[in-house]
Amino acid sequence: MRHILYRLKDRYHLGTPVFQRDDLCFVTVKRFELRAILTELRDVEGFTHLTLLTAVDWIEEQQFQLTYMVNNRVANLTLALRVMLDREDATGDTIHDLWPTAATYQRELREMFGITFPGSPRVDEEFILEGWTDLPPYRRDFDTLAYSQQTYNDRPGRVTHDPKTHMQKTLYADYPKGAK
Amino acid sequence: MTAFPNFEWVQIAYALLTLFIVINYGMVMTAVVRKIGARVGGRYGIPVWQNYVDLLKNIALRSKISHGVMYYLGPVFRLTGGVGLLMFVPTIYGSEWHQNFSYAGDLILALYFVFFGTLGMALGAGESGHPHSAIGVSRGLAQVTMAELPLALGVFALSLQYQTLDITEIVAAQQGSIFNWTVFTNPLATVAAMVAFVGTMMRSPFDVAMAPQEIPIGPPTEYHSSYLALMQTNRVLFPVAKTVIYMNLFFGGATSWAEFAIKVFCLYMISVVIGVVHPRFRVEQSIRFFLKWGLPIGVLSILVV
Amino acid sequence: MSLRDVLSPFTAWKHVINDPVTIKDPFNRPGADRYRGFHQNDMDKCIGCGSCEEICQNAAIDMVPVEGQEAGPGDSGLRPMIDYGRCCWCALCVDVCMTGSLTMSNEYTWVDSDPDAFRFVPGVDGKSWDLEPKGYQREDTRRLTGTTRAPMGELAPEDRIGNFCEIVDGFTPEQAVIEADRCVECGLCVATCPAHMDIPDYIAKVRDGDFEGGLQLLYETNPFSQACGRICTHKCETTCAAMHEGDAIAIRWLKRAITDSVDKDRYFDLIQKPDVPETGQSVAVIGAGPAGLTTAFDLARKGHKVVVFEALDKPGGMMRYGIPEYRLPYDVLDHEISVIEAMGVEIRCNMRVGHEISMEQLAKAYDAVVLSIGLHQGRSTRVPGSDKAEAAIDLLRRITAGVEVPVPEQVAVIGGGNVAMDIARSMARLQKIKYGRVGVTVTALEDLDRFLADREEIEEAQEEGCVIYPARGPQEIVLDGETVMGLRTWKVQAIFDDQGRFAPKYDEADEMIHPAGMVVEAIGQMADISLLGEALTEKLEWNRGRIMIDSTGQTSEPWLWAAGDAVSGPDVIHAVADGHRVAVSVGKMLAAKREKVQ
Amino acid sequence: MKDVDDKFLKNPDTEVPLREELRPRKVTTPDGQEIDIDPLRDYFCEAKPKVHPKAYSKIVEDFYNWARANSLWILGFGTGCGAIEMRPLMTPRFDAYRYGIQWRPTPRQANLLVISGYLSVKTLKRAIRAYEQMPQPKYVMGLGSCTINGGMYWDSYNTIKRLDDYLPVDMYVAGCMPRPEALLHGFMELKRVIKEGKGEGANLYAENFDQYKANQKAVIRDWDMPDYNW
Repeated sequence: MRHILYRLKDRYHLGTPVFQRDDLCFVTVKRFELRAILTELRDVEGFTHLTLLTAVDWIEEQQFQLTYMVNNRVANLTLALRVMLDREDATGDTIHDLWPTAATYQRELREMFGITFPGSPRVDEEFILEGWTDLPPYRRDFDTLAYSQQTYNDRPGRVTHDPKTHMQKTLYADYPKGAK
Repeated sequence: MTAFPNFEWVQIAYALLTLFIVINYGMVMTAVVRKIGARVGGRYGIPVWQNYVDLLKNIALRSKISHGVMYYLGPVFRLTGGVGLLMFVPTIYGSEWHQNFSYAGDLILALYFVFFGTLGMALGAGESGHPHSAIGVSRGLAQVTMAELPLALGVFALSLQYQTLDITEIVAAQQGSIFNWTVFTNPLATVAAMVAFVGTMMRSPFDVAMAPQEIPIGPPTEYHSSYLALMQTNRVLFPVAKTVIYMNLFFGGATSWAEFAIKVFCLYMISVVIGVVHPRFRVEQSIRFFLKWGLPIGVLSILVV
Repeated sequence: MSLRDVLSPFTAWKHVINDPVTIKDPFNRPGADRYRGFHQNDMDKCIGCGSCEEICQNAAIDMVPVEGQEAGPGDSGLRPMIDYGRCCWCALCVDVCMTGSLTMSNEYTWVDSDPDAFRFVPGVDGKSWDLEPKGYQREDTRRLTGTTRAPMGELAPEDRIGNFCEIVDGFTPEQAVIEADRCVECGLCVATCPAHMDIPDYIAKVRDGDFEGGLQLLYETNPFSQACGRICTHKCETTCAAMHEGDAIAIRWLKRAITDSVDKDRYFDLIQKPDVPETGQSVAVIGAGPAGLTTAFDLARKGHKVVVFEALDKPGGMMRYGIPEYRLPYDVLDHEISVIEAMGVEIRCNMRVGHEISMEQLAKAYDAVVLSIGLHQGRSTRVPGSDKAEAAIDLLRRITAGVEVPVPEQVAVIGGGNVAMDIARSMARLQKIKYGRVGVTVTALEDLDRFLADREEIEEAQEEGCVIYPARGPQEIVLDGETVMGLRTWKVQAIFDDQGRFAPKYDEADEMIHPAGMVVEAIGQMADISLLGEALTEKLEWNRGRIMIDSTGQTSEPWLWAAGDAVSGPDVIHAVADGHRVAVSVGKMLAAKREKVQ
Repeated sequence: MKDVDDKFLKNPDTEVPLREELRPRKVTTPDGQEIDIDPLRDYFCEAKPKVHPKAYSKIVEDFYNWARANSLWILGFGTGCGAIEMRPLMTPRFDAYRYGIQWRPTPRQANLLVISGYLSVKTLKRAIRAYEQMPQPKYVMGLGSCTINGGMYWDSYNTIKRLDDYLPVDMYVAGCMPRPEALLHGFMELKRVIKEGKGEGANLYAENFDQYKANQKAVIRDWDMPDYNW
């Protein structure tokens, strides 16, 4: 694995690799080099399988992180490339021509994160959700609990009591509490 | 009356009685068979009266919807196939009551009735609007046609052997000794016919067209309530009626209800013994099976005769 | 497809004669012994802390009041109601349950056509599985919350006995965070705390490392947080939910950790007088103890002018003169009072009401007077020779004031309360300084486990060399002429009679003479009410020797309030609570007065 | 209840456009004929569900109910995790067939719709269609917490919380998931309800049809089917 990274390092801008296991490594790459690296990994280094393509919403940094995980089955190595995208823009580069399965992942990302991949087949079609009109649900600024409460009815009749305030009410209701 | 020389009105009543007995017999027998099958699978299985309850339940359903005339007629045809088959075959040989409407040349008619129900279903299910029904029907028909080929050949051999198409006469020719049964006099034809028998009893491994897990649920997908009740009735009647033909053709017929019950049960069990332990063939597999095994035996039986 | 493939399936037919593998009666099958079935709750053990509600990931638990469960010390009176329309039987609630009251049966069948039926209070709504002994129970070795206190440094007995240095180091901020993290923030302690401090809230601040925010929270309910962080009787810790699991949360030390962690000068930035207009009304407070100063603090923050009259040299009252320095260093107290003074409270020391100024003058000059004089007179055993005995409270005051006190080689102390321990340990220190050895004997009527003193006080006293004789009744102070020679005691058989009245019974055969050059009586204190003057004493209503007050601290005189030890017993935190209560009451009266004027 | 970010407001209801292939349009047949097609109308039958009265005589109705109870045909439609709990019932371990319970692969022949756990909005749409195709009288059984009050999907963006908002439910089984034994208990209890003549969920559905439809449409945003399609 390290040899592969050494070979790539000379020609591409690689971040600091993070080894989670000996055979599993995460490394951040530049977006404009992603395609070249993926192609080289696939055609030269034997990473023939796209294990997954997923995203992380770093809302604090205003970025999306795309993770391309590729696998070399012969050598049993997994390399994950991270690409940071601007959250406002949220447009990725499609790689469906490198791996056709990527098109499905990209459809999912389009639906769940709102990251578009221009040129990817059927990318704008519904994937899992039907008739979804709200924010993409995997975005961190989508409050799933609030959405759920505004959309689906709870069974009424539930009330809870805070032990502290309940005891205040029953035991020392007339004590002047606090300077507030 | 000239066309039906030995017809009497009372025969209709007798035939209805036969029908009644056979349906009830079928109800209980199929339940018992299912119980036996369940025991093989390590289960307890349904209660023996479950068929009656299911039938009653289906009749008791409140809402029915229809998809048109043929949809109505489908189960009717289907049941007609079963009833007709029974009606034109002597159920109990020598019994005046349960002779039914058996005439010369009725073997052809009987064979026709075997097919008639399936055809009716094809029409009805096709009209139900359910796209899978049509697929199920075509698969079922393809398979049944293939399964009937050895039977037809076996029956042809039989008619050559006995020089008649009258089932009553065929049965009569087998009376006397057990060795007069066709199964001993013409074993090849029997084997050919029994291959078809197993293939058309709607049991595994040849029931893929009806298998719920395949195309839900095959031809009867859209049928429910009393339509389904009709079909259920046929499901218990038809195998018995079909078994009666085989019994008459190859196993000496029955001279009493007890003999009838035992023989039908035993014959029916042949398909059960195979069915409960074997996985299903796919349609093309079973067709290939009939062409490869059933057809040559049938041809051979004709050649031997 | 070989012939074998065709034939081998037929072997399955042999099963037709076997018994089916089917479960014959599926309706009465018990679950596994440790199956996570429906919940049980032991009503006697449950304290209604709500940890189960808090941990539930599905929001399945509500805390509801139920009949027959009253709120009380260490019990909120609430019980968990579980919604089986939410529960997923993960058993986190059972794992977190602080008392182990919540368990699971191995019953698992519940069908109903009413969807609302699946909400129930285990242990209250009778269910068939309530007494089922099997089912998931929490493993004893596993706790989601820590069971032992974070370690804290303190002086070893041999290091502390020769001086009056503070014994306990207090938590470092790191230790405090670890300790605070054990708290489940149930808030049961809040009701127990006389001042109802926001304990879970400030512990949460500690956990988050926000000590300055914590300090502001503390001062909302307690202007003596520094002192209370050291010497509070911490009743809260007796109702802490964590004590059912192991050690109670060290609430007192966490409070101290907050006050210690904040820079002394920052106090004045963090605790500022609110921007309220001056009312022009003035209040006199008699006694600069915790009750008086709390009242002063509150009233000053409301814009009133407050003057505190203190008879002694320095403010602080019993905290300064009753509590030895090794428990509450004077610089801490000085800083504490300076924060209060920063609110605009004026403290006039050496102003003994009745001497330098009279009650009548105060009543005339101020809109309201608050009496918080504390208990500065020791009670006496009245046994023969008791006139030669020293009063503990008096002795402590003299030690604090720096007055020379006689230090004999052997001292006997009568009493089992905190004051007894204080004087015993103070004398032990003085003995150690003077003679290099300790010779203190403590006798008390009660058995050791019934002592009124805090457990750690007793243990520390013993560590420091004080010998404790429990269940011994003083009979006589043995005199040789004018010189005290010792204390004669009998064994106590019973303290109270059948009616529960105080009537000690002794075993006269079991007699001991405790040799001592000084006998100290530490059996209780009382207030010196001579300052009131005869006329006022006559006018006021009394209740068993105490001034009668209503629930807000007001006496029968509309301008006079009473607070602190003199009316509610010796305890700093009670005094603080009194102070708040009186301040509100006074504030209301003053507001009414203002309105009348306008 | 957990704190909710009340600042978050879901999108005000915007219309979901009908899918292209479902819009009414004109097509030209191979022989040049122009015909109008309306897929929504052409695919489904249209007949509003109606309230079916009980049998005229009480004895007959009781007899019928006995038969219905003892011949429960279940629609084998696994919506959630609970589908896996039904397998042991079909197989020799529990052998539910001995109680007259069997699974049918088509809604037309089933009387009992078992909602086996959570229903995502997408599944709900299918479940409603399956339910409406079942002949009356029909019953619904809700398995597990999810059907009662949301269960562990209580804060999910795409899962309904109360099944009885959308379909009339006859029997609930508590658990997450309920064990097969509990399920069997549920069936037995349902049998009792049916025998008592209280299994009238289908009529309830027909009576409150508009209410149910309103609830269904409130969550199923792409309602690309007729209001009734059975």
